[in-house]
Amino acid sequence: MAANVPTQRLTSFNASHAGFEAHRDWERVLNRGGYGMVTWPAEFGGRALSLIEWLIFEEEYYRAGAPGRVNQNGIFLLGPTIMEYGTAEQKSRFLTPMAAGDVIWAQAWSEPQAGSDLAAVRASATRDGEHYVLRGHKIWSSRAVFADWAFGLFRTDAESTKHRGLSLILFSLTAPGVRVQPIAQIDGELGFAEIFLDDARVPVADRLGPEGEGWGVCMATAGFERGLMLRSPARYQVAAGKLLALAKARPERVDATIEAALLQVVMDAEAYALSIFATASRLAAGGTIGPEASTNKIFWSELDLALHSVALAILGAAGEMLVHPDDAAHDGDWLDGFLFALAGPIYAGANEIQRNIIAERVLGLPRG
Amino acid sequence: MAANVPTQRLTSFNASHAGFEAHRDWERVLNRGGYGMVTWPAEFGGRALSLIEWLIFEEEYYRAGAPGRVNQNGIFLLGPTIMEYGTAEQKSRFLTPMAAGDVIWAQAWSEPQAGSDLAAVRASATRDGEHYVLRGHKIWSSRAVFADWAFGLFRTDAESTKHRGLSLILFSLTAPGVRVQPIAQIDGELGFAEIFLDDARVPVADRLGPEGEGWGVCMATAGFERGLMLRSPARYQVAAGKLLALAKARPERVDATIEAALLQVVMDAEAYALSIFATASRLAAGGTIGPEASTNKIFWSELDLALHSVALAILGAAGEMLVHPDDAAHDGDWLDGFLFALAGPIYAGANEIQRNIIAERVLGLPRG
Amino acid sequence: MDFTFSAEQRQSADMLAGVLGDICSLSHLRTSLKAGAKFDDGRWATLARLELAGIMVSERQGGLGLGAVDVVLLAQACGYAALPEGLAGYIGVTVPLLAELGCDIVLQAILAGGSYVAHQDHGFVVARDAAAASYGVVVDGDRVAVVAADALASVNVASIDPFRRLARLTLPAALQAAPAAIARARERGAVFAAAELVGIAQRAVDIAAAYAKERQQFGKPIGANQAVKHMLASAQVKIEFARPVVYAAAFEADIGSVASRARVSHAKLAAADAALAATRAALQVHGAIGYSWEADVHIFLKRALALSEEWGERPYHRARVQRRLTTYKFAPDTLFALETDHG
Amino acid sequence: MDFTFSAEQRQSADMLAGVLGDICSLSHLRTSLKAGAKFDDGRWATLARLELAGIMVSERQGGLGLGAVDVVLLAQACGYAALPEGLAGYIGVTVPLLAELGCDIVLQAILAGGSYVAHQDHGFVVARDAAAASYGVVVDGDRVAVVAADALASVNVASIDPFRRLARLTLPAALQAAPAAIARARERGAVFAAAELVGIAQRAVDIAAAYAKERQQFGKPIGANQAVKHMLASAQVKIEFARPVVYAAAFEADIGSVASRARVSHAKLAAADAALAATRAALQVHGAIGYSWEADVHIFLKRALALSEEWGERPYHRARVQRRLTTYKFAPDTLFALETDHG
Repeated sequence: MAANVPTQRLTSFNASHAGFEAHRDWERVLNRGGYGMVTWPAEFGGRALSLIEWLIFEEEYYRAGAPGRVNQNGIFLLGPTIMEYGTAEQKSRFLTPMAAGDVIWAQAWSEPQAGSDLAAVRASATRDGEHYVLRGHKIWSSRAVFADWAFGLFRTDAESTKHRGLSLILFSLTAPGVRVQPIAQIDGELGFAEIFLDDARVPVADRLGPEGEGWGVCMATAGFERGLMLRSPARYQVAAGKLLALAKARPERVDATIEAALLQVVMDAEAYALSIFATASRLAAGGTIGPEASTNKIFWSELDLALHSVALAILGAAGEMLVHPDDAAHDGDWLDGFLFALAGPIYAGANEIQRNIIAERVLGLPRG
Repeated sequence: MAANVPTQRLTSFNASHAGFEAHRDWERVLNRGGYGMVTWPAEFGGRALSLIEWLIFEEEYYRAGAPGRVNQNGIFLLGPTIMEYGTAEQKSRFLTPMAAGDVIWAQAWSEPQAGSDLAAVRASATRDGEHYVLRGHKIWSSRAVFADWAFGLFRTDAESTKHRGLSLILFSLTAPGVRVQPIAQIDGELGFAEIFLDDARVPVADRLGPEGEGWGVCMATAGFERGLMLRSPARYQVAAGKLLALAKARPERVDATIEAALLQVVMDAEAYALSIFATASRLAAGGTIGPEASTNKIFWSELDLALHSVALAILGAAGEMLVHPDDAAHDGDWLDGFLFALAGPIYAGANEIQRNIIAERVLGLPRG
Repeated sequence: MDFTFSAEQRQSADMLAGVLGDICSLSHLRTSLKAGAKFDDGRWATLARLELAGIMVSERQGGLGLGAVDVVLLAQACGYAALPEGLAGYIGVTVPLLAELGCDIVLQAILAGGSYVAHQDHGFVVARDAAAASYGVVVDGDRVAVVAADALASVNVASIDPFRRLARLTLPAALQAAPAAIARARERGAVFAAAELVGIAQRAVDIAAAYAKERQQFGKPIGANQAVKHMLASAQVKIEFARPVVYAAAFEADIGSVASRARVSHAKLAAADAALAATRAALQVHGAIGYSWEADVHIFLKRALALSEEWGERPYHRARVQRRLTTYKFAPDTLFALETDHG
Repeated sequence: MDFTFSAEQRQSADMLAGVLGDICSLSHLRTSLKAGAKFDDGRWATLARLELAGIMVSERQGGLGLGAVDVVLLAQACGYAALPEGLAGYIGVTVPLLAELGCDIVLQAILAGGSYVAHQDHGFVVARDAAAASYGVVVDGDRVAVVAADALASVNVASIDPFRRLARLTLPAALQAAPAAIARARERGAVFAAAELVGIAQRAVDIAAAYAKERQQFGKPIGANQAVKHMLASAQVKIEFARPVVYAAAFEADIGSVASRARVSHAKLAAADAALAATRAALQVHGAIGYSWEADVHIFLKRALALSEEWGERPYHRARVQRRLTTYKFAPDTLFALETDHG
């Protein structure tokens, strides 16, 4: 793995078209080596590895400092959903270009005024012969600024409310009637976009799963999103290792308060890894992933923030001046990482929602 | 002050009748010196001191290690309410024996199944000529095990619900039809009791404030309870000083985690003192105490718990074995104090309720 | 490392949990509390009939020859039940230590089902139920003595947890050095205390959740309040991320390397943290009733306080984790690299 | 100590807040952000007309001769408005330092309303808006130089806060020793940064509360959720217990004893803690929109991050509080015992 990693760090895929394409090239390199998505079956370009083998792959991946996966919406979220709900035609049409990096996917879950309420969908898909006509407004669509296709929920039954009457529809971001507008985020990157749909026509064959049952299909996907696939433990173990190195390099900046926080955060990174291995073992033994996806989401998002907060505490006043610096030690990564981590407790189902889920589905407390 | 403090530590007033009576004697000593309630007017045995002067009195009081005030329900809660709402006859009948320690008061706010919902009152007071007939069941009544009288809310309008139709009634705990049953609490003391009222007859003259308006009268009292009077800062400053002495005496037990927590908790004790002085200054300048009583309640209860948690962390495995020990250093006080502090976030309006109050009344958020 | 337990391991834990449900329910504990929380001979005899005492004793010595991973779920069940008698430490620490020390006479008395042995290790564990013991194992530093009950002098010490009947045993005159066996005992002690703490934490959350479903306030169950939900959910998160660390520590307890000691200490710290947070949250959810002996939460809170500092106080365990961080490279591939250094 | 502010002090702060409401509203900031967040000459000129520059300069030198307590509410108002220009540090630290150093020519240029002076103190503060400055005050250790703009060499440095236009000034060749004046400047710098942080914290809570009242989700305003209420209430508690510490620190800033330094550091730490917690809570309440430039929260979050480490990083301030704890008796009667030791 290390031998194939680009020697120059790639520009962020959220910063520019060039950065995005450089990451797409990396996805192609991975795919050619059969490393695009190692848990996928061989027929779609994978290696049919088990989850535990995947975790070990991820260790190697992060240890080598390999680039972030611009392809993650596709390979981790949509791909598994297509394998479960897609027709044979859809599988062959979508999965191979997805694994190859030829089609990069954006997700289009949220709508304005919906927030954490994913079922508050107003965007509609009206049947017109063998097409749906899409109308509406999606927001907080990750990767959409530079991606090729997107997937999202649309109301196919105009009479329906809430989570009923929705369908999961895939659409090209360059189709007529689709307009993408980037959102400037607090770290200055363009990680998200708004998508305006103005009578965009989509073939019925691009609906995934049965009409009107998009919510159930999506929940499988949202479960994956919250779950372990997007947040492999190696990411935090590598960050914890770097944090320890930072603290060792600047012992004069580590007082009791920082030392105490450092100890806790490193233990937490290790606890996260052990917990994910335990879940993977359970899944390997035939278990299913349940509401503990919510406990994971809360834990990794708080861990990520804590790791970067400790780093900024060590860096002190220099921290604010690490905006894209030209530093060999990559100290600027801590600031970037902190800003990115701030989004953790908010996106992919805000932590408040996750706590509700734990309380209601694990502990059986009544709905508010 | 120091010269008059009992040389032997008194047994807890919650532990036994003897302990209670020893504290009553101490109240009498205070009252003879004119120190029973220094902010009261001279006609009721006080010195008409300002709040700031009271805070300074409290500094002296806690620094001298003087006993806890068995009289606090009376002098801090009921007394000011009688001064505001009582008739001349009630003032002369109740205030002087209260200040003298001759009548010690219990509060009777809560009822079973009511919890934090103080307005969920079922106990009734039915008018019968010049008497009310009290029926019902009060619980979590502090001091009631050994006290003389109690005050609480009763439903005088049988048709009413919630906070309407309640009256504040004072009653003797030795009257016929009144039965007091102690509640064993987790620190093994008897700080609370249940009160069973079975057709107890009380003269109408023992109702405080107008009939049916007890809720408003009580809110004044509850405001006091949450406010600064019960929790003068000197208590926490003295505890913080003792905690620092404990840490200095056992440096080998203070690692980075404990040192960090210690620093924070000592700063918090000081912040509490400064905040109370600021409030007292504002009140002295003609301001009124508002919902910041809620921020105080949250802060002191968390501070108290943090102070004692740090102490137990320093004491380590010895901590569990400090149950009424025969130790000259009074290490056992930390365990007692910890158990007592556990009640802090619960009683006098649980902290969850206080956070609702801050959000709704200070920040203007909508009621749930 | 495989994190799944075998069917036998799970069945054995379920069996113990079932028995404890019958003989150590909350109402048993409440009754016992009223009667002074004394040692329950009948319960101990029932537990002895489960023949768990030899679980970690080698087959050669008449035991089952199993390891810490076979005991960790049992310890968790003891915590969940708030079992007053120290079964987990007994079968997981004291008896294996006696076996390692070659105390065959005492061992046979134990395996025959008759004997309880109290265990004191200065700075690590205070002897429990010394009055019911036939023998005492007394450890001081890296030396140990095993003495018969009639030669044991002890002074009772009150614990905040009325079910922990503690005593200080007088140090016997003759102790023999056994540093390796004592060190192993301490690792196991920490692991099983951690497992008990996880059980305690889970029970506190379960009791509070049940209460929150029933208890009505302001016209609805208090568990419908987000504040209650989030308090218990946060406690549950702590439990979920302590449990796998405890299981990993059980797997590694016997290795004795810097890394395995750090793992054991991490387990102890995470479990203590979870138990203290969960019992506090449970108390808060109960409100005033939680602060009385009427509710059962205080039993778990007090046990959590005591076990958090047993088998190594928190600064001791933090120092062991710290030592790993300063001597080892911390990276994904060192997560299970436990065999490399026995320093 | 009297904690109430005089009518003049309150009026002066209200006046500044009113002006800032007119010239530094959130929509001004948003517009400015789109245009590159440059130094606003017009705003600075308007602020100069308030004639606050001499507030802490002695009357003999042409100022108002007031103290830190007269500036603390103004600094809080600057924080509340997220004023990009460093007014509080300017009138509260830089100008008084120049006055103490006896730089009368520079001082007269300032009091005449024309000049802005950039201030750098290595390890304490980075120069802001050097491009707009007529002079620079450059401090290194206990030595200082005041140089004219044309002799100032500077390198711009990007800050996470786009409104903080930072530059590193080259150290002039000739610096003069002025330890006492420099020390006083640093105390004031910390106090006013703390006051700004309190203002930032309160604004973040206010913005989030307003948003939570309006924003509907699951059919009701999100502010009706207890989780949102408690998040903001907890932030408000932190603010309430930072504010009086900051006021007390302003009162004591000039004393220079161990105790007053500890008070100033406590104020800085408590205010930073409140601001970081409040801005994070505000971000969380906003949800995804908070993470975009569309919401204004990020302005306050970034300012809080920067000011938390300015005028002394957090370990520096913790060490100063720690020093008081090891040298002083901590008791109720030492709360205001500030005059006893100037060590």
